[in-house]
Amino acid sequence: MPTDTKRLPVPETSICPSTLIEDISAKKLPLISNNKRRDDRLCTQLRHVYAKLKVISQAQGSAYIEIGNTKVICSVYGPREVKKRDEFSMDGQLCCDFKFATFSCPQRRSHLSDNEEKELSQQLLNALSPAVCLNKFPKARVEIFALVLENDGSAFSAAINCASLALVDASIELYDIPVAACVRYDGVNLIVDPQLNEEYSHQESNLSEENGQVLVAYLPVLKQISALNHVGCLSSKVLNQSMKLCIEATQKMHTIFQECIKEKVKSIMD
Amino acid sequence: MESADQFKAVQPLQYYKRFLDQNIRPDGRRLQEARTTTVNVNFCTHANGSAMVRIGNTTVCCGVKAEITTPSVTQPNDGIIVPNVDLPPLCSSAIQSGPPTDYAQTSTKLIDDILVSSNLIEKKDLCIVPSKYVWVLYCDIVCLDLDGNLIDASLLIKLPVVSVNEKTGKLEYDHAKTTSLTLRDEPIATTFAAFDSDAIIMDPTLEEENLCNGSFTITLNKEDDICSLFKPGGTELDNQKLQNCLKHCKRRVNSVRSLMQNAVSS
Amino acid sequence: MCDIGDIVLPGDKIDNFVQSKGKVLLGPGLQRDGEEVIAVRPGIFKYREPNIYWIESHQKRYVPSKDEDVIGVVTNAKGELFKVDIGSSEQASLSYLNFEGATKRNRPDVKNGDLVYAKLSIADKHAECELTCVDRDGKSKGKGCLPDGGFMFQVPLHLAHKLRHPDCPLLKYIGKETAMEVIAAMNGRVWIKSRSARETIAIANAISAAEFLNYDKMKDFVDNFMNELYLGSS
Amino acid sequence: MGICEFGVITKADGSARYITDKSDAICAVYGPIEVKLSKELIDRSSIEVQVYPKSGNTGPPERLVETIIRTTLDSVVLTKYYPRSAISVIVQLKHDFDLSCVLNSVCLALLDAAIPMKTMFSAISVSKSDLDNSCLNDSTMNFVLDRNYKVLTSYSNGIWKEDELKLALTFATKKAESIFEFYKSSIERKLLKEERS
Amino acid sequence: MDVILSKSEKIFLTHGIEEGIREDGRAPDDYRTIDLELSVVPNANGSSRIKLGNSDVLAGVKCEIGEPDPGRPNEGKIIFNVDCSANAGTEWEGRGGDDLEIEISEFLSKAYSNKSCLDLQILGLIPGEQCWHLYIDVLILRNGGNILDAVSLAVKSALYDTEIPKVLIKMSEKGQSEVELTDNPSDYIIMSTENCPIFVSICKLGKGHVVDATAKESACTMAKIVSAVRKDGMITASQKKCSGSLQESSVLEMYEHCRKVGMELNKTLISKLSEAKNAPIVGFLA
Amino acid sequence: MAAWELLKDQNFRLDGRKPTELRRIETRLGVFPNADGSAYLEQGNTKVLATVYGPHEVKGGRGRSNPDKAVINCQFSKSAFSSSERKTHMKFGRNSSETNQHLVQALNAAVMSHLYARCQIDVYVEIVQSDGSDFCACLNASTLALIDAGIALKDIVTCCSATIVDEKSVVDVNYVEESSGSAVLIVGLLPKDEQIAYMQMKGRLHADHLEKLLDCAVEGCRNINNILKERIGEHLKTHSSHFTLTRPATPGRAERSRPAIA
Repeated sequence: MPTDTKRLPVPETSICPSTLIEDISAKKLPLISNNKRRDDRLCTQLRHVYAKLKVISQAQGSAYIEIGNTKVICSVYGPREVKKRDEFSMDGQLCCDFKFATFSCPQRRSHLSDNEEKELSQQLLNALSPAVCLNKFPKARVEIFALVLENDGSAFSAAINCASLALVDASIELYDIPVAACVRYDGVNLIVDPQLNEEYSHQESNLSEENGQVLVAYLPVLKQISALNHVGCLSSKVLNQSMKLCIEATQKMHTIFQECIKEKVKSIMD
Repeated sequence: MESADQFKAVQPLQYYKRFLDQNIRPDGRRLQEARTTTVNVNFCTHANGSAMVRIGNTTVCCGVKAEITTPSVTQPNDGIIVPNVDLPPLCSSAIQSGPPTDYAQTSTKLIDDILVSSNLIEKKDLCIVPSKYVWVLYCDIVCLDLDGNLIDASLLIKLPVVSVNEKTGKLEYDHAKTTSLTLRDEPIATTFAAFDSDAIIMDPTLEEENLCNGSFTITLNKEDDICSLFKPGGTELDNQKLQNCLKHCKRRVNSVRSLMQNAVSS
Repeated sequence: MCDIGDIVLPGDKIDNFVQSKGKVLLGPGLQRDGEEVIAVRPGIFKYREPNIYWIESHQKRYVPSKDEDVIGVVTNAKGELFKVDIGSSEQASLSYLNFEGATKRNRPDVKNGDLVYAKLSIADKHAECELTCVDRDGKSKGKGCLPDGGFMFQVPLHLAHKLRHPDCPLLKYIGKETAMEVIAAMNGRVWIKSRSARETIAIANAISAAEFLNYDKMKDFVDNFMNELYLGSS
Repeated sequence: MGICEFGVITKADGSARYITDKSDAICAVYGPIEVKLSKELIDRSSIEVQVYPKSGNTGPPERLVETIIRTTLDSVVLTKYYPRSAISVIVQLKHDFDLSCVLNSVCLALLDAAIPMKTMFSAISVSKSDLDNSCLNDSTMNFVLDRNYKVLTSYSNGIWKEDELKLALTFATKKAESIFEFYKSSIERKLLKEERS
Repeated sequence: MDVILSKSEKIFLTHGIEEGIREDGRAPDDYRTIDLELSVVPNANGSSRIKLGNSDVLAGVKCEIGEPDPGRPNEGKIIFNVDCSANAGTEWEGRGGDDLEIEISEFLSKAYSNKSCLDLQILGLIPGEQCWHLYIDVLILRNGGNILDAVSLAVKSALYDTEIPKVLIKMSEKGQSEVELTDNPSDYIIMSTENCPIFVSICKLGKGHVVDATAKESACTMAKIVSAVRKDGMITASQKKCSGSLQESSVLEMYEHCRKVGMELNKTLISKLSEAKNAPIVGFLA
Repeated sequence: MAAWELLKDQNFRLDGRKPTELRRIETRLGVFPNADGSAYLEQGNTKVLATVYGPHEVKGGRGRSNPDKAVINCQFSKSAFSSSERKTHMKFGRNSSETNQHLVQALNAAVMSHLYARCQIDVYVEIVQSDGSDFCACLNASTLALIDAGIALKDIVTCCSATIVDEKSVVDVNYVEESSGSAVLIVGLLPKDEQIAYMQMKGRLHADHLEKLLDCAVEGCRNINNILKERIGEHLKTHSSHFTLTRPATPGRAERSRPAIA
């Protein structure tokens, strides 16, 4: 990578202290002990959700969401004119940009978005575009910027929820509100909305041969799946179960968002 | 549109001058009155220290990550502090995604200079093993909502309590024991915007910043000494005006310092 | 505090308009700032009879003003308006009808890169400047496309003004020695055509070297310049 | 005080080299030139500044200096004279960086290019040791004063007490007078050479 | 590289598929002919070239010695890198193919991320200090549709063909252990690759869904599910691509299809691999 | 490297060739049916693929199009596993853009670009396996691809490399000889009228060796040219015979029938 001349010089190699930890022990203990999780939630219990609209004054629409300790902020600009346009299309254009803040993960992330962030931006676009009425703003573009302030597990599903709330706040016409949830399977049982230490990561020596994590973005009214993303080795039976669990979780999440949006609309009206 | 908005859209400057003559601003604040400021500290668990500051609509959050690196040859037992101000396209419609804009780079360098001149953190404390391992503090300041007065907000954050971890011998690292870094100084900045030689307002919003012809920032430290006076161009000021700006600056700094105290203590 | 012929710097206050009573005309380089008049350009404070004051300053960049003769290079010879580069911040436009004897059907033969000697018919700082090669009654008086075989070079503006000054003997002396055609344009471009390329280059060097000579020293400067030229060739 | 030399770069509309004991900078000014469509301003000319350090590539420090120069010139240069054009200022540092030397070279280059300016400005860097040469630390305070000695631009590093600020300001105004004299003499030298003919 | 199709052509194709008839006469679950060649690039430790219909992919595996992750000291590392060559079309010139390259390499590393696919223990040399880094480079020479499946086939066969030189670990005088390569080319170790996943992308056109879509069919696909299927039917990674949405029932049905087709494809690939093992190397000259 | 005795006493080279002997050349035209023209060339172990798209409309706005001749645009890329140690080659690195420029200059000399005014011809070269004198293989492969694309050529430009090993000039340098540090001369030749279209020399060479080295390289070019002409002849025979008979419908194999050699 050419040295980044637009920022102050940085020492080449710097090691993050958390990588030196040898305490494999934390990973060994099972996710579920006497059917309570590490932060004594039930298997299918969601973390506390706090959502707030209109947090950024400059943006057409913006939203801030806290699921447990995972904090994501998102702003929506547009529909605005597209400078260089390659092909003519009657539909509007949606473009997403997903970014982890440098201090959001235990391992510091670089300023320039790496491959993983570019791929997640593309997946965010695929998750949101079925729900947006693109034909309502032809030849224009809606830009969505999501930033993860703190990643304490299932950050990408929180980003999808935050982006859809921001779209609602920007009063962009939607067929439905996409809501996303994550499910982790550790060989024995399925847990919903995993925290960072409960998340699947291929580093850890696997407890049982079969474990993985599934993310589903669901359109509750249209009853359609707008994004499906699964990592780790799962049989199709387990895959079906985890998808059903995800959909239930998104329905719960959906009711919470609806209240939050109703409040917002009420506060604007009067 | 009522006539007031039309007048504002057509003649923004005169609209503003009308208000300034009666010594008041469109959003109801007096000339030397700052916007409501809120500070909350340690909102991110993964960062060694983090803080979020909100001055009016301008929201800025900063995370400090400490990492270990080998020191530079010239200063073997000095830690390294790398500030960086980041204006993501999220914070204002004018900014496109891509390399940092000039405004971001200028603020980065300015904050770096203020850090150096007020030597907020003694570089010696950051040394683990002289000329072998030393701490490097990445202070990443992310602006979430740009509504004027970026420097004040970014500087207020400079004071998160950084927890640094103990090391013994070869590089092991003990999670439990963390010692917090003592901050030797608390530089606090106030920004003024000058419309013409006598109408000087404090803590301008983005709109006021674009209308005025020149803004300047004074940073005071604990003992109310000036650790940075940054006035890039704009209306010329003589000594007497500078002095009364300093007076306002002191008043503002005291109110902010008390705010900082209860934020950190809570 | 400063009087005529003095060196003036930007920001100096000028208040002794003693020569003229009543209305005062401020030329380039002076500006009204509230009550007083301040100088905005470094140069020499000059005065002319009735009440005209201005500051003469030396600029390298040409700023177009009305009715000045300029030499331009055609950069875009297609379409209605030719684009001509006259060395200022914007390219001037020259309609193909503004040539002598040009009609809708009989278009003047102008290609990219041709040299054009023309007069600035419109030159306003807010609008694009316009050139014309014809005066009011349709005559070109030497204006229009310059023939091939000439050589154009750039000189500082004040040297070009000096060459155009009626009592500047330089061109007369050179003209006596060798037959040549010379055009000194207001935008600092000089065009020379003489019998051989060697002489053209020599004349060009002579003109640029004469930048800081005053009138009386020019006579012998040109003499020794010319015999060097012929001595060398014969 | 420093030496000044005009017309260093022949192709530029105005150029000057300003050498002081601390630093040495060459500045070239290109008077009203074509402006990029994206940066065009309808009612005035836009000022573009580029600063190149002695060695290495440009980074945030150069951006800060460019911002300081640009905003200072915005309030001094009469940009209303040339709408929809650009005035480009390029500074190349020959020695290590000193803000006052850079700003003085910019002012001299503007004078050489005869760009209309409301007032001239001179930059002075006052270090603590200038005031009472007892203390050692090298914290400096840079001032840019206009003809009636008002503060146009200031940039400081190091810690300064309030009264030290007053002292520095008076020291700066004294030094500014000599710099303006120096400007006048160097301009005279240049103009007389041209005016003799 | 979507072919540009008019609306009516898309409708024609979709209706055809809903009745189970495809443009080139294949059944919805059929794959195009796969011809496979091994060790096409002698410089690489293992290489393969796959032609799936008119998609053409070249994969090369090179192993080099490097440091292991601090978190997993005694395991080797796999690094994927995809390169879209401009030969495939002018739009991949310069930076054109970048987002496809990122998409494929990210999905490959996700699919190969869990332990069961490749046993990385045998790649570890000196715990904590040195291990084998397996660089898997994929060069896409022609994109005839369904490029993800072709890439997975190429990667699996390249790993099948990889010969990792044996290594002796000597204790040097200073007490550190040192790695010493054998120099006779014949003794090498081979990794067992039967658990490596193969990608199956199922495209939904109208109501019907189709496997191994050609360029035209993928141009009129609303939604597509790509899943990495192992020999025993386990799915190690899957993702819904393209900007359409799917009913829950059709997702389950598509997963079933993926598993069935994936297991068959694995069988055909293994038989082709053993065939190609000792086939003469022809390369591009055929 | 110097330890290996490059030229054994009976003056055989490391890979058993005589100093003036070329490596085995294999070629195939029409490798990629979807490209306008494509070719695959093997010179010993150096294997190169070249494809040609064009002449088509100029990309990148009107500014780049040339009113009286075609714009040739080349992109040279080396795959990561091509050489012995693995290295990802930046497509926009300095040396790859320099090689692109050299390819453009060499092909400009051969292509009759005035026939394709205001068009653009794209030539993409991919090095699959590199074992010395990569540039020569790229240029030869590009020429074959241009012929396959039916673009009018003044002559078949061929390229060959030569170097000096213990006072003897050696042709068609392989990787070992190339990295042994002695100077390598690369010559691109238009054989019909003996014009040198491209010449490049890396490394230090004694003045009087140059004459000998140049002759040896030009000789090498001529031999390669004959081999290439032969191969093109065979390719035409197999294809034109198709052309005269009723053409059997071969799905997916586009016909390249008529290369125009001026």
